[in-house]
Amino acid sequence: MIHLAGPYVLAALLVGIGLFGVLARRNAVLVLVGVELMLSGGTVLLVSAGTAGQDHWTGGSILTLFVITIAAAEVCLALAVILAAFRLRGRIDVTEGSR
Amino acid sequence: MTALEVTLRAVAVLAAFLVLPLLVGQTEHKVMAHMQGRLGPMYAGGFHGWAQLVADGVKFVQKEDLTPAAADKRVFRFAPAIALVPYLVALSAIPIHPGVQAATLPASAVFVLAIIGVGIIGTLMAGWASANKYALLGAMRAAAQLLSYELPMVLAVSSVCLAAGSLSLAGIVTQWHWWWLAWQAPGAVVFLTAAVAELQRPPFDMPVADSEIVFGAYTEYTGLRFAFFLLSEYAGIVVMSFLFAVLFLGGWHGPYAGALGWLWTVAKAFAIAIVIIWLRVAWPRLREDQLQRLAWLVLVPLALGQLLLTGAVIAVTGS
Amino acid sequence: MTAYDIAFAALGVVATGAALLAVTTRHLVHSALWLVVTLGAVAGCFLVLGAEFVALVQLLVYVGAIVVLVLFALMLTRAPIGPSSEHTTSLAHRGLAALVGAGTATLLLAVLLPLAGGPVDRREVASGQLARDLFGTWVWPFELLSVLLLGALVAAFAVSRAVRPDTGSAGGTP
Amino acid sequence: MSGLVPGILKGLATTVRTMTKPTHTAEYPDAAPELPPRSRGVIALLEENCTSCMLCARECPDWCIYIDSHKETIPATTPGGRDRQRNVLDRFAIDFSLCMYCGICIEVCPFDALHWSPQFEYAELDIRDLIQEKDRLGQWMPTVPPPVALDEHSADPAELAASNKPPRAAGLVAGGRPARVARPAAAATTAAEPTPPVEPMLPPRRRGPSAAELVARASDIAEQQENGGEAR
Repeated sequence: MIHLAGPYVLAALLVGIGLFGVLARRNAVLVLVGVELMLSGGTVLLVSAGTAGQDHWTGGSILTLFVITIAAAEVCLALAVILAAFRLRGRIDVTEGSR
Repeated sequence: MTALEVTLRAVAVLAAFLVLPLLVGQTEHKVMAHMQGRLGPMYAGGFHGWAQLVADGVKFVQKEDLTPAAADKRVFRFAPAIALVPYLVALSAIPIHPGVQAATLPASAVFVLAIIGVGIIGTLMAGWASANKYALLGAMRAAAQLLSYELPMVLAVSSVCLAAGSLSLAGIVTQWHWWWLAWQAPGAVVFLTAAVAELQRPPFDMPVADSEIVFGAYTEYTGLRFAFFLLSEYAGIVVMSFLFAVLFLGGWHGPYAGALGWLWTVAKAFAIAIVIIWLRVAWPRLREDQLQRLAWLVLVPLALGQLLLTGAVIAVTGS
Repeated sequence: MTAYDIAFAALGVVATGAALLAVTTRHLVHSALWLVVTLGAVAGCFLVLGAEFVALVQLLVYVGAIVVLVLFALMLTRAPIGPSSEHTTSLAHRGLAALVGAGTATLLLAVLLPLAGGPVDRREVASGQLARDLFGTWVWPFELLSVLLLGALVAAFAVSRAVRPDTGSAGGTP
Repeated sequence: MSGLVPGILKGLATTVRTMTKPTHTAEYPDAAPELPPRSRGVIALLEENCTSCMLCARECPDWCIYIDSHKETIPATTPGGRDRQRNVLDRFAIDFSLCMYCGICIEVCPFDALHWSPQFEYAELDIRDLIQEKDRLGQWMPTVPPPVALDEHSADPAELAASNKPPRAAGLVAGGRPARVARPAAAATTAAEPTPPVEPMLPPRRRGPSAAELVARASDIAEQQENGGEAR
């Protein structure tokens, strides 16, 4: 027996904190950290949904695996872009482009 | 599982964790010495220097615990624990006898791989927090190396898991037959290579290459913290050897397995540990680009081929 | 309150606290290290929720690979030791961001909490069941994802090669 | 790539082969090292042979030999004879913190008072203790190995050849040999004390004379020359 309020609160907080991180940071890698936090909030929600209800096709777990895979791909590509930008400009400031 | 049993199991794992690395270390002293025509330590403890590593430990405890002035002190001090603890946890999931393992997990093979992967963060923390360019270079090399070799390792393990139809190490050993030795041989080679690379031992010791970058990420460490990094290396040998014995050599299978199964597991693991030591003595260090080339152009295709072979055999035999 | 609830609450507090530190600390590398703690705690949460395999994959992929890549990138971009003020944003900027973040969290909570209801039965997700569904029902999305991953790898390789064609390394990862 | 696999197997085979062979380690403090016969360990002093001629001290490149001596008068043995003088060694010291083990002192000593000993275990905690006085230097004497055997067909050693040669001016001197008999006291002190051959560092097969014999002969020759000079 488990209460689902806990997972829901955790998911909401993680998404909120991650969003703050994305908005408040200017270092590109730290923005990525915020994105990861938001994604993990999503996965917590997926897993808890899988635990709670009628989870046909084990969707909660499998979708979480998919999200983790997508996160891996996203990080891989994003870091390649960041490193390329760093080599070109010597800075990894996300507001740089707008100036 | 009562509290007493949990405590007993924890103590047993801790004892194994403290004794087996020392045993491997002493074996390395002796085997390496004799392979080089030397005797190795002969004094500490009297008989053939059996207490050399204990004496080393006492020495390390006495040394001053230095933290560089420019270092990130908290990260610097915390890094050895991150490097050491994963191996302790991994050791607890390894079965040595039918039904004998400290922690019973359904997916222990994945668990061990996952937890070993955490250890690299300790090296990265150590290298970055030292405020030393050699340490940073060593940490970068370690990260690049460990990321590259994690893939073939996971593939090799997944091949065995596929063959056994189980993610549990105990389940894999139960399903093991002697002809797996030949069937899983490429995977075993890949696993052993990747394991040596994960341990950052010669011939894959560029992260600590003393002739290039002093001692890599551990350059600035002294005393007990340095000893922890050394202990984690030897604990790593123990864990990898046990893992190899369990995954590829059939763990407790052997004559009188019912009574002497644990002895078989330990003996096989010890033999693998000696092989790992042997490789260190026999081969020179690779270059950084050769290392990446080996991982991506040889080991990954080999591991994928092994996976294909395993799948094909299973499909044909229909098991 | 069951033991599961207590365990989840403890891990959740750790995860939330570490996440807060990850987004507020001014030490660049500390941020990534706090992310490790968060993700580890979230993996623990998955374990409590009965999704053992997902927890292990989270540990293996996220902590073992993704965060290592992030740390790697931070070190390559010369993250300094100690707090760095190079990338700090203004107080107003941060206040606004905090407002948006808090608002989103509140909104989500408002939507989700009424759905929680009473305690539910905890279901362990068996690895066998997971595998059957993954390669049965979900096989096409799975294949699509593998293509995506391959595409990301190739793209990353291309991006890192494109900047300085003369210094390409043998490995494809950045 | 073609030679790679045999190469790495060869590496493994070599190390294993080495492991099965006996080791080369010398367990020094437990087992005495087997030193070659001409090892330069420490310089031993045969005090009886020293005439305080100071040649060694003068030739020493880094001036690490200290010699003090005084003259003593030996009263005439025959009535109406002349009193004689001889040098008495008061101090003979070698400072091994300065010594560079060149062996020149041993080479130049005309009376074979200095010898190489292979002993090397005389480290001290205080550098001043490395100045070894004559009693200490004399203690090394028993550790001096007998000289190396000569080659099978080599010529006789110079000392032997000199002593076998018939005295050139036999007629002028009243008998080379008898002159020696006339001074038995001095001869006895110099030649009669044989050095005990301790720690034979060599196989027993040898053709050359022993150290004691050589020392005795050398003193004979020296005396002879001395006498001859006197006679002239």
